[in-house]
Amino acid sequence: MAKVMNTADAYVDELLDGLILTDPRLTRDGRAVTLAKGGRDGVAIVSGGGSGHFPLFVGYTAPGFIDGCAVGDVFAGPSVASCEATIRAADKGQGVLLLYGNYGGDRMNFDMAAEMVDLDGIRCETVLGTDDIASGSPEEAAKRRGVAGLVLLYKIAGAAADRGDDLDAVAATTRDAAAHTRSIGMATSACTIPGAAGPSFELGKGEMELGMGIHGEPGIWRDTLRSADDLADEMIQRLLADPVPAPTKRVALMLNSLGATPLEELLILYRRAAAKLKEQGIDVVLPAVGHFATSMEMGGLSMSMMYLDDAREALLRAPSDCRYWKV
Amino acid sequence: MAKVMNTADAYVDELLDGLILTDPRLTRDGRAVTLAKGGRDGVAIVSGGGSGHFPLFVGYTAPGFIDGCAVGDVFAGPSVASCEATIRAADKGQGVLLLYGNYGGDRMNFDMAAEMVDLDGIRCETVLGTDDIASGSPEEAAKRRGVAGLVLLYKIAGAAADRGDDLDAVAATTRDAAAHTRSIGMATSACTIPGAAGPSFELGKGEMELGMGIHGEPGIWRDTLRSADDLADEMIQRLLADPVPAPTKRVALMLNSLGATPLEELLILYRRAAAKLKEQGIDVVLPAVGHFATSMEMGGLSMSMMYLDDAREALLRAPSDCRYWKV
Amino acid sequence: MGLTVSALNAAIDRAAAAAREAEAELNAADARMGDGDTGVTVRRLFDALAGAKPEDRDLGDAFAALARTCSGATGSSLGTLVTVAMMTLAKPLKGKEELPWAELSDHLADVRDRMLARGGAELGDKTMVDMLDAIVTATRGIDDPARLGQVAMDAASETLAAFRDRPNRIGRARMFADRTVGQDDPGMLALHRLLTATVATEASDA
Amino acid sequence: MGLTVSALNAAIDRAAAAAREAEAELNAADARMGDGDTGVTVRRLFDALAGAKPEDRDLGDAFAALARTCSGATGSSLGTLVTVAMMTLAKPLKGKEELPWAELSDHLADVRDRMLARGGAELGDKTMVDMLDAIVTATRGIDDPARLGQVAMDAASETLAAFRDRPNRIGRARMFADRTVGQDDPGMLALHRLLTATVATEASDA
Ligand SMILES: Nc1ncnc2c1ncn2[C@@H]1O[C@H](COP(=O)(O)OP(=O)(O)O)[C@@H](O)[C@H]1O
Ligand SMILES: Nc1ncnc2c1ncn2[C@@H]1O[C@H](COP(=O)(O)OP(=O)(O)O)[C@@H](O)[C@H]1O
Ligand SMILES: [Mg+2]
Ligand SMILES: [Mg+2]
Ligand SMILES: [Mg+2]
Ligand SMILES: [Mg+2]
Repeated sequence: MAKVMNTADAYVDELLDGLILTDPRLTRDGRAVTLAKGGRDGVAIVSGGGSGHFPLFVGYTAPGFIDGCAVGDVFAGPSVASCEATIRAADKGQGVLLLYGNYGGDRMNFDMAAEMVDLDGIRCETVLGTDDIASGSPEEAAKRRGVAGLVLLYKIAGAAADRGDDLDAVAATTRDAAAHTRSIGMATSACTIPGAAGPSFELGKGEMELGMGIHGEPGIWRDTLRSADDLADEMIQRLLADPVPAPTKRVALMLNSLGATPLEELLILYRRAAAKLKEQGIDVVLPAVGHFATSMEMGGLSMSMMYLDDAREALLRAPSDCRYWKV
Repeated sequence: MAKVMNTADAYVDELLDGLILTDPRLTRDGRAVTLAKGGRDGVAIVSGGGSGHFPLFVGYTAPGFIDGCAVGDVFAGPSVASCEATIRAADKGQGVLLLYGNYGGDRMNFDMAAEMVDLDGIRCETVLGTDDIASGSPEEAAKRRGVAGLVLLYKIAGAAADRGDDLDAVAATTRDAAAHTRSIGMATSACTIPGAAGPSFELGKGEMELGMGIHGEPGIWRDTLRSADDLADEMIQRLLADPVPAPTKRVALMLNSLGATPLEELLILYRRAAAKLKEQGIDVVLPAVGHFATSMEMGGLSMSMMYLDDAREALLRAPSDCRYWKV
Repeated sequence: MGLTVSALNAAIDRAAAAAREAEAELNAADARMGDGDTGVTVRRLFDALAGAKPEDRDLGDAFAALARTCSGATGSSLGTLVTVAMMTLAKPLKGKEELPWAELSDHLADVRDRMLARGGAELGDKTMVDMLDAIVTATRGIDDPARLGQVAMDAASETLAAFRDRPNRIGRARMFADRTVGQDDPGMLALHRLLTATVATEASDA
Repeated sequence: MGLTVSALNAAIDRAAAAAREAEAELNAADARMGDGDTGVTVRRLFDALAGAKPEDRDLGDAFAALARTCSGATGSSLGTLVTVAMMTLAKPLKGKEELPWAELSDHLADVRDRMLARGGAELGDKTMVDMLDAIVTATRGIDDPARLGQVAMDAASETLAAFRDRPNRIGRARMFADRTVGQDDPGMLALHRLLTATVATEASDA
C-alpha cells in the first residue's frame, strides 16, 4: 500500500507540524510536544514512544490526559534529549509522572532524562504500561510490554492529577490501575515502516496471528481464518485467566483497531466479548471501540480490559477533552 | 487481509448488535436504528446508507447529529422497509429531514419510504450529500455522489434542528451548507466486501488513484507514488477550482482516512493543505482529522471542505455528543 | 392459459437457482463499472423471494407480498426496481387468479414506465429497463407461452448485444462512459440470466 | 601512539559508510526477532555522528559532544547504549588529547558495565554487550594498534559464532527464544560490521 508522505526522514517532523496546526493548544520544540494551553497546574504527566501508533502517544497530549510527549521515529523510542526537553517543558513544579510503555529503549531513555532533570530538582516518578499478556508469562509480568491499555492509564493518571493528588498519590493510583489492566492483540496483516522496501513480516491471505506485538513481533499462534466469535472467546478467556491482585466484576473494555481493521469488525467482536463477560457475571461499564493505539496500516485489533472499582471508574469518567478519546 | 467476522450474511446484523451494546442511547428494530434517549424534540434528521463506511452512517445517530439511520448491507443501500421504519421511529411530529448521500438506490428507497409515510401525515424533506467533485462535472453537480462531507451536513442539520428551526428552515440551511461543501478522495489500496473472494479492484504496490469512489469506482487518474505535498496541492487546487455560490475565506477542513491509511499520513497532508489554503488567504477554522467515513480496510483518504459564514460556523461549533465526532 | 401464482412460484425458484449460479459473473460485470455487487444483490434478493413464496392464489396479493419481501430484503438500485415492478403488478392484478399471456406485455409496459419514473433513467441509458422495453415491444399480443418465452429471450439477447458497444449513461458509470463501451450492463446481464431460467420454467409448466 | 580526536573522526566516517552498507542486512536480522529497524537505527545514528564530528582536540569534550548528538538522534535501545558509551568515555578522558591504546580495554570495560547497569541485561543474554565483553577481555594491555584491531575483530567474529546457536534472553525476543537459536543478534551483527570498518580506519591511520 502506497504511503502518503514526502520522505521517510521527514515523516515524523511533518506529522507533528500537522498535529500542531490542528490543535492550537499544543506547542512543539523539536520532538517534544507539550500542552501549552488548557493544561493542569499540579503534577505533570509525561509520556513518550515511537511514532507509527497514532493517536498513541502524542495524540493524548490534551486536557485530562498527558501534559507532554516525547516523540520517537517510527517504531523507535524517543531520544534522551526529547525526553528531557519534554519533562522540563511539562513540569509545573509539582513533579512529573513518567508514564509510558515498557520497552527497553524507552526505559533507558526516560531513566537517563530523569537523572538529568533531577540535577535541577525536578522530581520524577515512573509507571510503566505492561498490559500485553502475550509478551510475558504472569511470573514475568514486570517484563511485559505496554500496548493500548496505556491509554486507559493516561486517563487514570490525568484525572488523578486533575483532582490535585500529589506525585506519590498519582503514581500509586496509576500503578495500581496498571496492575489491573490487561491486553491481548491479534493481527491480520502487516505494516511497512516508511522508507522500508516492504513489511518486516508477512501474513498470508486469510491468515491471522494471536498475540503479535505492535511492531510485528511474533505472537502465540498463527492460523487461518478463525471466526470472530472464536477469537473473542479466546481473547476473553486469556484475559480473564491472567491473575490480577483484586479482580472486580466491572470492567472497562477497549477494542482497538491496529489500523486497517474496520470498526464494524470490532463491533462484531465486541458483541461476543461482552456476552462472554456477562456469562462470568462481569459487566462492561465503559466500552471503548475505536482507533486508540495503532500500528499504521496494520490489520488486526487489540482487546484491553481494566478491572474497575468505584475509584477507578470515577477517574475514567472524569471530564477530559482529547479528540482521540470519546467513550 | 483476513476479516474479523462470523459469516458474511451476519456481518451487518452482528455489528449493529455490537453498536447497540456500546451505546445504551440507541435502539434497533432490524435495520432501523434510532436515538431513543437524549435526542431532540423538534425536527428529526434521518439518514441511511450502506454498511462498510463506519462511522458513517449509523455511527452519527447521536445527540447533535441524526435521530435515526436506515442501515443497508455492505456497500448497498438501506431497504425501503428499513427507511420507512426509521422515519416512523424518528419522527416527533415536527417532520423529518431525509439527509443522505446521492446514490441511485438510496434515493429510490427513501423516496418510496417518504411516499408511504406521507399517507400517515409524516412530512419529509430531502437534502442530498453531493460533495464528491470527482463524480460529476460542475454542470452536473446535482448528480454528484455524497462522501465524507455528509458528516459536516449532519452536524449542520442537527444543530439547526436543536435550536428549534422548523422543517423548512432546517432543510434550507442544510441545502445551503451542501451547496458549500466539496470533497475529493484518493485511494492507495482496495477493500473486500465480506464474503467476496477478493477486492473488486486492485491497486499495484505503490500505486494510488485520485478521485476513486468509496466503493472503488474508478477515479480521475492512477499513478505511482506521488508525494504527500503534491497530492495536497492537487486536491486543494481541484477543490478551490470547483465553483460554489458564495465562497468565503474561512473553511472547515476534514481529512478522512478511508480505513487503512494512518492518521499520521493525514497529518502530513494536512500540514501542506492548510499552508496552500493560507496562500490563498483562506483560514481553516475547524480542522477535523480522523476516521469519519471509511470503506472498510481501503487505503486512502478524502479531503472535504465546507465554506463557512458565521451561521454555519456556529452550527458546526454547537454542542453535540457523538463518539465518532470530535474536532 | 396464463400466468398463475403457482407458475410464478416455480419461476422464482428457477430464478433463485440461476441467481446463485450467475453470482460471480454478475459481480464481475458490475466491478468493471460499478461497485461489484450485482451478483450478491440478485442472489440475496431471490433467496429472500424463494424463502417467502406467496401462498395466495390471488395474483395481486401475491405480487404485493413479493413487493413487501423485496422492500425489506435489499436496498440496491436493481433490487428496488424489482420492488417497483412487484408493486406495479400488484394493483391491476388484485382479485385475479390468472393473467392471460397476451396481456403480459401491457403490464410490463407499466412496469417499465414506473421504473423510469422512479429511477430517473431514460431509455437508451443502457440499463435493465432498456431490455425490459425491448421485451415489451417484442412480446406484444403473443398468447402462446412457449413462443412468448422464446421471443422474450431473443429480445433480451439482442438488446444485450445491441447495447454492448454503447456507453452507460447512469450512475457513476457515466463518468467514464467510454470505458463501459464493450461491456455488458450488469443489470441487463442479470435480467438476461434470470429470464433464461424463468422461461425454461414456463415452458416446462405450459 | 594512541586514540586521538582525528582518528576518532576518521573512524566515525568509516563506520557511517559501513552502516549505510549494512542497513538492509541489519534490518533483516532484526526483523527475525525484533522490530526490524536495527539497520535504519544504526544508519541514522552514524549519519548524525558523521554530520557533527567534534572539532575539539580534547577527547573528553569530543565524547561529550558525540553523546549529545547521540542523545538527540535516536531513541532505539542500541542507540541509547551508544549514548551511554559516549557519556562513559567523556568523563575520564576530559582534558586528554590522546588515549594510549593499551588503556582502551579498561575504558571499554567501564562502558560495558554502564551498559549493563543502564539496560538491565546480563552477560550471556546475547546482546551487543556480550561482544563488547569479549573484546574487552581479548584486547587487555595490547598497545599496538594494528594488533589491537585484529584481536578485537577476531574476538567479535568468535562471539558472533559462539552465540549464534544460543537463545536471546532480552526484550521481546526472549518470548520465542527457541526461534532465535541459529540467528545472529542484530546488535552484535551491527557492532561486528562497524568494528570491521573502524579497525580498517585505525590500521590505515596508525
Ligand atoms: N436509476 C436506474 N434506472 C434503471 N436501472 C438502473 C438504475 N440504477 C441501476 N440500474 C440497473 O441496476 C444495475 C446495477 O444493479 P446493482 O449493482 O445491484 O445496484 P447498485 O448500483 O445499487 O450497486 C445497473 O446495471 C442497471 O441496469
Ligand atoms: N537492554 C539491552 N541491553 C543490551 N543490549 C541491548 C539491550 N536492548 C537491546 N540491545 C541490543 O540492541 C539490539 C537492538 O537494537 P535496535 O533494533 O536498534 O533497537 P530496538 O530494540 O530499540 O529496536 C539488540 O540486538 C541488542 O544487541
Ligand atoms: Mg526499534
Ligand atoms: Mg451496490
Ligand atoms: Mg452494484
Ligand atoms: Mg529493533
